[in-house]
Amino acid sequence: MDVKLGVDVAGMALKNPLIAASGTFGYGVEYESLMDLGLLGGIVSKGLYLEPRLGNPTPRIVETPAGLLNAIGLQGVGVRAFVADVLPRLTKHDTALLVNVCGDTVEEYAEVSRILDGAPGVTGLEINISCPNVKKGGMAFGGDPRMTFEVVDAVRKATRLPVIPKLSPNVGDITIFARACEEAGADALSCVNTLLGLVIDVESRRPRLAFGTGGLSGPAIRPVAVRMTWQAARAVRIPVLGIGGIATANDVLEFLIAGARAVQIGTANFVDPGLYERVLTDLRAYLERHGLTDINQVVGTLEYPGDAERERRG
Amino acid sequence: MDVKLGVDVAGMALKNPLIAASGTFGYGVEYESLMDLGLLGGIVSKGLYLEPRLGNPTPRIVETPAGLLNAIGLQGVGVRAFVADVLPRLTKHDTALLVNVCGDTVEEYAEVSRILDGAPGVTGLEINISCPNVKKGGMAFGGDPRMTFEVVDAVRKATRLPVIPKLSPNVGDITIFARACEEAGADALSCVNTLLGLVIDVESRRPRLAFGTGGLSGPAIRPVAVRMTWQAARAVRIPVLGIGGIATANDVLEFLIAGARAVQIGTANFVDPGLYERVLTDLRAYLERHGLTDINQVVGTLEYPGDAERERRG
Amino acid sequence: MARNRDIPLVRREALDGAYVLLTFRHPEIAHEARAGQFVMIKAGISAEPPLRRPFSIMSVAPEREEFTLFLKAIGQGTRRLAAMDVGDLAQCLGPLGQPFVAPPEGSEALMVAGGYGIAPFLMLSRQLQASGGAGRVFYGGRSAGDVQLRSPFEHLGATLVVATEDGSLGVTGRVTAPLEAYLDAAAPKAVLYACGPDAMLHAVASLAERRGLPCQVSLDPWMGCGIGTCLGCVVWIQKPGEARPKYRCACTEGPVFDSRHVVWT
Amino acid sequence: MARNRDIPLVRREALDGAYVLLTFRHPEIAHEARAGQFVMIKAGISAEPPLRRPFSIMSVAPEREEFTLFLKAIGQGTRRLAAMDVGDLAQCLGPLGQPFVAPPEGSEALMVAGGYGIAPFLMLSRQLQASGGAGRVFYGGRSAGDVQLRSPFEHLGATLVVATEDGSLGVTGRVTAPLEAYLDAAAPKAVLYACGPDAMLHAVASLAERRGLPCQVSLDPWMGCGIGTCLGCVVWIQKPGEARPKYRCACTEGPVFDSRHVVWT
Ligand SMILES: Cc1cc2nc3c(=O)[nH]c(=O)nc-3n(C[C@H](O)[C@H](O)[C@H](O)COP(=O)(O)OP(=O)(O)OC[C@H]3O[C@@H](n4cnc5c(N)ncnc54)[C@H](O)[C@@H]3O)c2cc1C
Ligand SMILES: Cc1cc2nc3c(=O)[nH]c(=O)nc-3n(C[C@H](O)[C@H](O)[C@H](O)COP(=O)(O)OP(=O)(O)OC[C@H]3O[C@@H](n4cnc5c(N)ncnc54)[C@H](O)[C@@H]3O)c2cc1C
Ligand SMILES: Cc1cc2nc3c(=O)[nH]c(=O)nc-3n(C[C@H](O)[C@H](O)[C@H](O)COP(=O)(O)O)c2cc1C
Ligand SMILES: Cc1cc2nc3c(=O)[nH]c(=O)nc-3n(C[C@H](O)[C@H](O)[C@H](O)COP(=O)(O)O)c2cc1C
Ligand code: FES
Ligand code: FES
Repeated sequence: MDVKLGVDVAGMALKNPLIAASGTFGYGVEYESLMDLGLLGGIVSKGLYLEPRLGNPTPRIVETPAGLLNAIGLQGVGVRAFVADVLPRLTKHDTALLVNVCGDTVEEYAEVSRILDGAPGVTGLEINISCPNVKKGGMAFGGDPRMTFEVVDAVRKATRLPVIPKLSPNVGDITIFARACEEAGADALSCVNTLLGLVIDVESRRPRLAFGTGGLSGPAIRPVAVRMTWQAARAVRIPVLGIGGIATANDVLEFLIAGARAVQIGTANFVDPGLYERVLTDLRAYLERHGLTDINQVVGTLEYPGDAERERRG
Repeated sequence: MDVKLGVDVAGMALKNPLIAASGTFGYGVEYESLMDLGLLGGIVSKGLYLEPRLGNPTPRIVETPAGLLNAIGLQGVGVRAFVADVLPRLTKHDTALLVNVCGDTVEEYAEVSRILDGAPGVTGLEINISCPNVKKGGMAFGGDPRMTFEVVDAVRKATRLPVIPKLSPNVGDITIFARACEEAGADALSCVNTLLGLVIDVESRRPRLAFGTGGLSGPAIRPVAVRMTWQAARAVRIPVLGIGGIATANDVLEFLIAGARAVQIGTANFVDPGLYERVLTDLRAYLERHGLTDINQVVGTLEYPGDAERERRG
Repeated sequence: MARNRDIPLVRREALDGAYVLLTFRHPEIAHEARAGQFVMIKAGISAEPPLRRPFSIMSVAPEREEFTLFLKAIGQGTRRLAAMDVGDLAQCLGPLGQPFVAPPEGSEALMVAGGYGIAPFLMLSRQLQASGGAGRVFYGGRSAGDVQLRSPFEHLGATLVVATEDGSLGVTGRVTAPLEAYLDAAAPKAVLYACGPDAMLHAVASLAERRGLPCQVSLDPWMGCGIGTCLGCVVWIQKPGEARPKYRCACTEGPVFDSRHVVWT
Repeated sequence: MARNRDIPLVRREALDGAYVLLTFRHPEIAHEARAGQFVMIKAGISAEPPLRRPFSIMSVAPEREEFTLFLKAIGQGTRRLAAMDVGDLAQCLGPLGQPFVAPPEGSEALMVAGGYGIAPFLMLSRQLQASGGAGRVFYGGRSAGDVQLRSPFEHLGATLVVATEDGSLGVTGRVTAPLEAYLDAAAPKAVLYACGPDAMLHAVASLAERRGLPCQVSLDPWMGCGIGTCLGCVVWIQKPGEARPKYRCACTEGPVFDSRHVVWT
């Protein structure tokens, strides 16, 4: 049986629902020699500002139980160098290309988006309003619904490309932020970025990361990310990309069933660059086992128990 | 060298900073035959309402990477049966006894607190405004600063016992809630309850828990809990009890260094009832290695990098 | 009384398929355990999987302070246990739970097991033998590979009736068929004991109900702690005289229950 | 070219203390690796610890498609690797990073190693031997137990100078002392190679600087991915002609760097 894995997200036709998450796949080119990038539904670039950024001092990463805490701080080449040097090399691969857009100010987000609007080969823009590892922008925008609206609105006006804000999990009610993005004209949502965490070296009594706090990713956060994806997907009409701790086909399916149209894979890229092939095989096997022909048939099929059932008594 | 492990939390003199967390140590009596309860700094009872509660349907627990997702739903005997049947048995152990107070309404919290106010042997009240697994009360109160204030204020007026609200991690800015509690007259804070999560069984496409979502605990959440404890401790003058993923002396020290006066141990009780003895030994060894004589000397000693250092350039 | 200990693996015997016999040293369990009781155990002190796992105590050797588990490696926890080397430590708490109640004088013990559900019956059979016959064991599985714990019963002199669904060993079909046939033919005064998959337990319980025979079932819910504190393992139980069923902990009030008290869902 | 593979452990030799030699089969690494390159590897596919770990390739046997690691079990990742049984699979990516650059004709190679930092020098020594002498190795550790990889160098005909801080083997003191003494006495035309703790690398780099000798150091930062994408392993490097230092990935532009380009912090 031939099963269909292609999905459509905000007009972007992805050959499958697996996208490499921002900051965990470099600019894509790093993996060129290790795998066929054409296997992927899409790639999200590292976060890009107008200018090159040094990022934070080291140590920048530390392991946690089933997780990774990072404070890279958006080291990057800047949007112009990306367009000039990286993009031409990437466009030869048959996969969707999203760029993760950053800014210290609303204007900077708009400006970066404007530059990318004209760049050949860019499929869509992911708006990073949720990085916990920078002092301006980032989470400061994504933690305030009004600022969220403003950033998305400004980017919306700066580009005709699909606009995909990336939500922060460090909020009380993610549906408020999901709706603010939808109202500002977003085409889809990425859900979620990292959880703000702190790991302390008890010998030196200092944070293990030079930056202090960091963003928690990996399998540890998956249950929280699935829950937020489920909440966001029910709150808006635009498609949602699920992100957080995905490493297997089972994990992918949790997010799709919760309502995500596609998913992004982050930390697991560091652990096993060979995972895409395995996950695709396992997704196909799942569909066949369940007599399904199209991955879209599982999206949003979670049977959430009704109130009566959640209180079922003997 | 003899090191001092005793700590003072809101007038409660605890013989050491290790407290068994609510819902993970039964009413304490379950562990009587397995360990000397006098080893513990304190015990927090399961959550108690005015009336007995059945709790949620099963399955109620599921494992996650380095974590546990639960939706027990506060099954319990009710406060009167606790006072009549359990308390007399518990007071013979030399350890502090905190009761976890629940309610569907503000009045119920106050009423439960009033009943406990007169009960001999109760050291303090932990106010559970953060349980994610009930449909009324719980997180609904702990997710709204005004409701948080109201509950704590009502309990404050109903008892002379130390009042210790237990904060939810499912909020954007925990310092707002910490301060609301302090203003309402809380004597200390418990920080934090479980993170709201969802695990899906992809074969049946239903949540693995009968209740749907659940609360995530265990080592997976520790970096988030340490971060929130650190934020809360800096935001208020009252002492903070750190909670989340503690299983070793190293974990305890992370919370103390972050600013917690004492800690609570939850999920780890299920995994290893022998942990208290080991952790106390290791805490003593740490103090001796660092030439310290009193555990209070490490509380709040985190050297958080200054802005210049966080941006250190070559 | 239950005791928590870090205990060494002293013997390891890999059987066919995913089954393995693991023998550990633990004085309290070796001396005090009764058939139907279990342990909560975990290989080493690693973070994964987070919780211990419950296993029936299959046999004890008090003189050597040893006990043995019969387990099937199906997931992370069991695979880690099955991969232990002799000398490696496990964290183990036991003996836990309520044991089987011995049959009254003059009653025959009929044990019905599915797959790894056979484990507690080796111990029960030994206990019975001490006070008379070793009982009659109906042992079912999908195929021959699932009914591996046979020779110890034969050594004990228990009567063993094997049934496999694919007919690769013994009677073809469900294990309840030969049980029912035996009850029809012999009409014994008997007590039924059952341990295995839920559906099998339910079938045996119905059969006992219809025949008016007492029946004890060992339930198999998810367990987080084994000592009554996580409340993860609760099952609906309604005892005589109770107006409504109550959630009761399978770890402390069970895992063995009178089948008539179980509210089958 | 680096290749990601699930590879079996083919040989395991436990040495004293926490050291172990592990040999795996991996064709690309066995055929293409150069001294100074490393692998990112993890025992099995378990969730803990989350990331792979970097290790220098100690030696290769292209004819058998094997390579060997020399590792010290100090934490979760290394302990899991050290506990692997022959036949168990590891996830492995390699060969990675920039190798040591061979010394120019007529220059002597002086290798300075601390503890597990010895690993890449066995391979370097073999490469050197193919084109002349096997070089001179200064091998330091806290005590005799930390300088276990000696006989393979002796077999190669490399000159081995051992130093231990407690004097339990070889010269007493830091390994830089005999190195300095040798430079004083022989005043050779030499290239220094260093791998070991940061303090040692820095000391060797200063010494090279003072003597005007070229020096290559293999750095040892935390690595998340090994291929330049996590940006966790960056170090400050300032190359000639650059106005300011830049963060460069130790995994792709290193781990071997010209010591004069490293900004020591
Ligand atoms: C009282 C009791 C006695 C038991 N005796 C034996 C025995 O003698 N031999 C034997 O092989 N097995 C026995 N089991 C079952 C054994 O506990 C499970 O097979 C084991 O927990 C699976 O763990 P895992 O990590 O390998 O599998 P997992 O990867 O955790 O799960 C595999 C499957 O087992 C289920 N499961 C996981 N953990 C539990 C649990 N704690 N309780 C029930 N189901 C679970 C899961 O839902 C899943 O479907 C017993 C269970 C109970 C409750
Ligand atoms: C290029 C390179 C080559 C190496 N070659 C060897 C070798 O040949 N033999 C050998 O025994 N070791 C080698 N190491 C060091 C080895 O990677 C670490 O000892 C190992 O990662 C420790 O992992 P762990 O899980 O056992 O310890 P952990 O419990 O993770 O940590 C123990 C200590 O090691 C540090 N550490 C942990 N992970 C890393 C890491 N990825 N990189 C650097 N430091 C880390 C931690 O900060 C901690 O202080 C090399 C490291 C690098 C970067
Ligand atoms: C090292 C690292 C760097 C990251 N950099 C970025 C980034 O530049 N922009 C961004 O939006 N998210 C970034 N993220 C977040 C990931 O894209 C992803 O949202 C998060 O890691 C959760 O997914 P995971 O659990 O699969 O890793 C980064 C994550 C990691 C671990
Ligand atoms: C099974 C279970 C039941 C719990 N019941 C309660 C409860 O009744 N009241 C409460 O305030 N917290 C309850 N909690 C939360 C814990 O007290 C603790 O805050 C949380 O588990 C985080 O700590 P840990 O990671 O050490 O488990 C429960 C947690 C678990 C795992
Ligand atoms: S297993 Fe925890 S209460 Fe029974
Ligand atoms: S280890 Fe990830 S970039 Fe070097």
